[in-house]
Amino acid sequence: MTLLTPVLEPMRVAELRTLTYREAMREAMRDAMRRDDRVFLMGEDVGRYGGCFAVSMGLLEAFGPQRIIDTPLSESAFTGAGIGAALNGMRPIVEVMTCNFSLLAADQIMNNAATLLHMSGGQFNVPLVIRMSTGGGKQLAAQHSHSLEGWYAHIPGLKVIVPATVEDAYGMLWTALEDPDPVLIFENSLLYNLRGEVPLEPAPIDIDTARVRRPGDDVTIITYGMSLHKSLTAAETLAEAGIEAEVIDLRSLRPLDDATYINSIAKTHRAVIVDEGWRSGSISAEIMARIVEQAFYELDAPIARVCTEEVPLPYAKHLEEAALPQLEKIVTAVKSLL
Amino acid sequence: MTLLTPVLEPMRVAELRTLTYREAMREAMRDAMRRDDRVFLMGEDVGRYGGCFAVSMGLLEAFGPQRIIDTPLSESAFTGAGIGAALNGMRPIVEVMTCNFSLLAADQIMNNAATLLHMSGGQFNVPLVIRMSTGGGKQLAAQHSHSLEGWYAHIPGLKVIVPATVEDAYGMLWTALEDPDPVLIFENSLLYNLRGEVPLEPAPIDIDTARVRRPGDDVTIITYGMSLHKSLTAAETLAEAGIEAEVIDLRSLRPLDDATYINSIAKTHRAVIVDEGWRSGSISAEIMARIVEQAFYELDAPIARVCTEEVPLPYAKHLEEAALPQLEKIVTAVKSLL
Amino acid sequence: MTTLTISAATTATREHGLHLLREMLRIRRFEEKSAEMYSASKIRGFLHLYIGEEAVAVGVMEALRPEDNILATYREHGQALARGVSAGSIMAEMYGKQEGCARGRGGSMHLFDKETRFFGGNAIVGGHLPLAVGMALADKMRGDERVTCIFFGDGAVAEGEFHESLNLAKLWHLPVLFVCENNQYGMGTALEFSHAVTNLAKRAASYDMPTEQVDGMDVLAVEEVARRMATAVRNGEGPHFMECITYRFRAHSMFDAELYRQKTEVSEWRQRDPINQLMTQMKTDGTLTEADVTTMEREIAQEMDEAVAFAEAGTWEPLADLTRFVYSEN
Amino acid sequence: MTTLTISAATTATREHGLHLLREMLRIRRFEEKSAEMYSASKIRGFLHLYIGEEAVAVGVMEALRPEDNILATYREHGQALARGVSAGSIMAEMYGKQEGCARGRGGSMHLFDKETRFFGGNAIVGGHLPLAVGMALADKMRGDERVTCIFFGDGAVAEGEFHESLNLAKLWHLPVLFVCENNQYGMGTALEFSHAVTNLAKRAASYDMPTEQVDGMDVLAVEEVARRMATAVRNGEGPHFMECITYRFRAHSMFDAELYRQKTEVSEWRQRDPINQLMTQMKTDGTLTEADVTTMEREIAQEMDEAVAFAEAGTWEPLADLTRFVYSEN
Ligand SMILES: Cc1ncc(C[n+]2csc(CCOP(=O)(O)OP(=O)(O)O)c2C)c(N)n1
Ligand SMILES: Cc1ncc(C[n+]2csc(CCOP(=O)(O)OP(=O)(O)O)c2C)c(N)n1
Ligand SMILES: [Mg+2]
Ligand SMILES: [Mg+2]
Repeated sequence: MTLLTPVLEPMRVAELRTLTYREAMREAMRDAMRRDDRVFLMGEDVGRYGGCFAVSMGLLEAFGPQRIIDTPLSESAFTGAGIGAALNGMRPIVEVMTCNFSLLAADQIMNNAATLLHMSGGQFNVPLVIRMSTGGGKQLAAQHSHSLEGWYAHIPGLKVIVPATVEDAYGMLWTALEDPDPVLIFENSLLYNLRGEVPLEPAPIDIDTARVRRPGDDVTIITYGMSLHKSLTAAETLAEAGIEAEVIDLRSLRPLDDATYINSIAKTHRAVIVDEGWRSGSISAEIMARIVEQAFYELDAPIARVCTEEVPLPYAKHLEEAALPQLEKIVTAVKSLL
Repeated sequence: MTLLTPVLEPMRVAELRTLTYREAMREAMRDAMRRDDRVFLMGEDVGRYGGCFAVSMGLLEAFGPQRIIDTPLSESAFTGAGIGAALNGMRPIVEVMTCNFSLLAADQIMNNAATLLHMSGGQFNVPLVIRMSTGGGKQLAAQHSHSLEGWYAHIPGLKVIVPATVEDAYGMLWTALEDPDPVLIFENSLLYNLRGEVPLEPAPIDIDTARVRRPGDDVTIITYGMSLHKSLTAAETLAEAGIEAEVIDLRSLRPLDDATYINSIAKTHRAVIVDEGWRSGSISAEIMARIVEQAFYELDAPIARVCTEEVPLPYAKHLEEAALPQLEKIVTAVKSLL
Repeated sequence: MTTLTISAATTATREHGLHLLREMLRIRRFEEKSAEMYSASKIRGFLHLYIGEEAVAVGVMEALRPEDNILATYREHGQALARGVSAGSIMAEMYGKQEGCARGRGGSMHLFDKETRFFGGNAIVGGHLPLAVGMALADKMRGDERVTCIFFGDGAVAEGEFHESLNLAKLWHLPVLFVCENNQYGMGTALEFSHAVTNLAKRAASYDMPTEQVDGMDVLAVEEVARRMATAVRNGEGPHFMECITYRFRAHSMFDAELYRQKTEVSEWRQRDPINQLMTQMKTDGTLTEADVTTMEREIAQEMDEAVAFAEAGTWEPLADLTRFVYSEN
Repeated sequence: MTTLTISAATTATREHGLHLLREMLRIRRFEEKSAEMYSASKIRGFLHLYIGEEAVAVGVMEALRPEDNILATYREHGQALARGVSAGSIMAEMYGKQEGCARGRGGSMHLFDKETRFFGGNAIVGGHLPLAVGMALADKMRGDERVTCIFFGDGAVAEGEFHESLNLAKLWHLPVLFVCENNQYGMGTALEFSHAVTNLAKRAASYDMPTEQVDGMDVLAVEEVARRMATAVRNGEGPHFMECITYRFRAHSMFDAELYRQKTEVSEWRQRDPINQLMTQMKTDGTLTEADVTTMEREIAQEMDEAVAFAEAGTWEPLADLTRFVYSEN
């Protein structure tokens, strides 16, 4: 997997260290817990097991079972408990192992986390971070391969962020924890082994703007998470054919930073959107809608989108691969517009 | 509320009877239970209370507690029990009082109902109908006013239907019960008192095509459910200003019948979409995306959409009204394209 | 009916008796006024009356301190009033005015008040149980000696979140006082159609949690159990559960034909009206006179009239503010 | 360790003993082969081994009839094999071949077989409990004398759906046999960190359901309880619950460093290996010879080799079929 250094802010090498995405998340949590007594981590197997993706490995030893809390299999109650603790002055991080299981907590997320501030007329905010893994690609079949970030982005009252780089994994979690309102972090599980650099003295990074990860004049590819990396590779392939794609990493799905992609389209006049949600009702559709609303007359071609096929993900490798967005599909989609 | 007779198939008056939407749903269930031993109704307060919207009033007396089953407040278990009964040869109708509470059953709906056929390689289908009320407009505030039909339409494996007329309430439930796969029926609770005509000898009506409810040449309004009625009224207002809107009732949100609205746009070259979901990630966005994909060069103007504002619905009447799509917003949206 | 482990033998001082009576009467009169305003279309949405159950909120609230946390259901006017949320701000809330205790955003089902640590007003049955667990967890982590007191109905006990929350509270030894308001029905569904085991205290006891059933029509009995349990919870003895056996005299909400219960059953329960019972007891004890009642009624009537006047005089939040309070304004 | 209400005193005929032994060994060898094929990257995704717990599936399955319904978890190779799903079709499934018992769509966690009424293979912990309630409801409505038997872990007991499903099953008096496979851990979380009350049979008993704990390492004991309970369920006596005290010898899945338990604990439990125990008992009884074992091992090895060969020879479903089985093809 390619490291995204070219487009990150320039930094002197001496000030950087290399981490995996997994380590960056872990360090972000560790530093947050050191910084702020109110921060704690709660979820299934986050403690003694070390986290199902080993993200929280070692934190139990460092902070003890009062702050690294193994929960029973009770998604609704421990997510709701996170909301309650946030209401009562803490800054909880709830880890829902995978977004597939978050459905058991959907009521807490939509009917409590997202609405309490509003229902109470602004009196009670919910400074809660819910982390969950997302995405297919590991042959885990239909109940373990959902990509629900775009789906949750429908809900007002939530923020939905999708860090795709190691630096963002660290910095966006920091900012999410300082946010007064509930933030859902979706971590594509294929990213955990991604290596990248973070500053030796890292800092929070904003959670509401998109980034141009690769500049280009011919077409805008709008994407996030795991698909960012596929899109960057696609951009390299396209460059060989003389097509310069500008690749935008959304970073946040709610709010969406319209300005960044609209500005890009004003330059390229063509857009492809790549995401891992099922096509119908995907976040791609929302972005297409906004482009039509805000930049219709800039478009020289229809907008294309590359999403997951409309099928519960099959186990068999060849079928699963065919269901997910892949390099070739992105390349083909771009070429279809030119 | 206007009765939609002009655009229904012409029938002789003697063959019709007038019912409310509520009664049509009730009669559809009654007739289905008479026709097919495998059909039964299960949900909170469907029996002794008569249904929270009085839809099932009288059915307990007619069919007894074996077939009209009052459930405890256990949304996940009784929805899952519906799936299990369907797997095991029955044709259950599960009533989830309102879509707001369906979040407690979201796991059963997405991870079981929608995936079992696929995961089992085609061996086990789930012939289940889940009925739920939807929509705001009754000052029930943030936890009781969701419109989630568009959101659920994201999920492959489900069918999502939204009958908007009395005739469809009756006929679509019939067809849904004959469908081998799970069908979610969203009933906007403001429609229950709508009066309309159904044939004395009613018949099943397809659940996968859209209908032109009002012909027009100037603009296409694509909508469904409660918004259909607002849109038809808007069309009358527009007609006074010389604008002839074609109003399309989607009837099904999954699958979407693209052909009907694409054909209409090929004629009108302009489209407005009206739905009651929150704007971001709404079904309107999906329809915009499909229009761009399939009819981009037919468009003479950007597509407009009228959705619910991005706010958990407030209790206060004036605020709630301002949050929901209304006549004037539809009229304004149409005029903005001309 | 279920046998109770507590009899209402507890005696109280005249002053305390008058206080309890006044609190219950305030709720009763407030709700009667609310029903009136509902009929006059001043209040809309769902309105769930607590009439008949006043002894529960009032008795329990006696055991709580200002620093404690309260969570309740959509049937929470009683809890809010007893907790000290003003009648005016509740009435204004139900009018949808911005002077309401939730700026008119919440309505009857979503009363909130930061000052009195009244955390709502939740309209998803059982949906607030996990919140109580988390609030108590926060207090425990900080070492704050607060009780989190949560009210919920018999219907809520069937929800999965009940099980998950009781297990968590006990497993983590959290300072929660669970108060089950068993009014015999969840909407139109009687206890026996909802629960394999209709003794709900027994249900809770299966988590090894101290539990008690109490006559929810007897405010002194409720108070006694609540005091005992709140003290234990505050002393670090972990979660406690009390089941208050009570009854709602009115319909579930303003839309309810009450087909599911017999008129005779309602009238039998009405004979055990918690307000009348306390009045009778106090009169028998010689701690209450007719004049006391008259004065109290007059004062309360005035409070309620003022509440309505406050609501009437309230203002509508500007439409421009529609999308406020979706995210914090920091 | 929990005291058991059943000792393994039950005796069995030689023939029956050999049958039980063979079934357990088939599972053991099948899973060892699976682990091998996982290392060879022939199998992917999650693979959860049942090694150590074979007595549960084998013992319970003895009590069931062809017309009964089975539901299991993602750790279900044992149940599938014991139920009669062929080793070849399971192996092919895990290879992702269309000859697999779910056409390669499901993989290890989602074995399905219509013929043997094997309804999966569910990978949402507790998610199949409501399905069992519904399947039993269907049978009860039609008057079919079937048992719905559902296997689930100790971890699942913490889920809200456990509570909701047990309550419904008892409330509606449904023919469900609940089989809790208490292997002491839900992934890396030991019983005591998941449950306020670690006696799970007691938890189930709180629904007034007949319950029993049984030594899940003793196949004859499991069989005996299962037979008694399945008969009762079939006879209309309502749902029953058995807790099988067992242990998984291997990691939770193929990705698990097993930091949460002591090696000594594992080796202690290994001494109670259900297969060895039965062998020893039968040898002591004189109903099993070394030659029997050799023959059995040879036959099973051949079955497993054939299963692998079948899987290897299997074919890939064409890509053009990708979106099949999202909706029925009627
Ligand atoms: C999760 C959920 N399901 C259904 C409803 C609809 N509903 C509102 S109140 C109620 C009955 C609740 O009964 P109980 O818990 O006993 O409280 P009570 O109303 O008797 O005070 C129901 C079914 C809801 N609000 N939330
Ligand atoms: C709802 C849900 N939450 C979390 C998981 C992840 N997970 C898979 S198995 C497991 C442990 C389950 O333990 P138990 O029920 O005891 O079964 P065992 O694996 O021990 O057989 C967990 C946490 C899941 N699959 N589903
Ligand atoms: Mg009740
Ligand atoms: Mg286990």
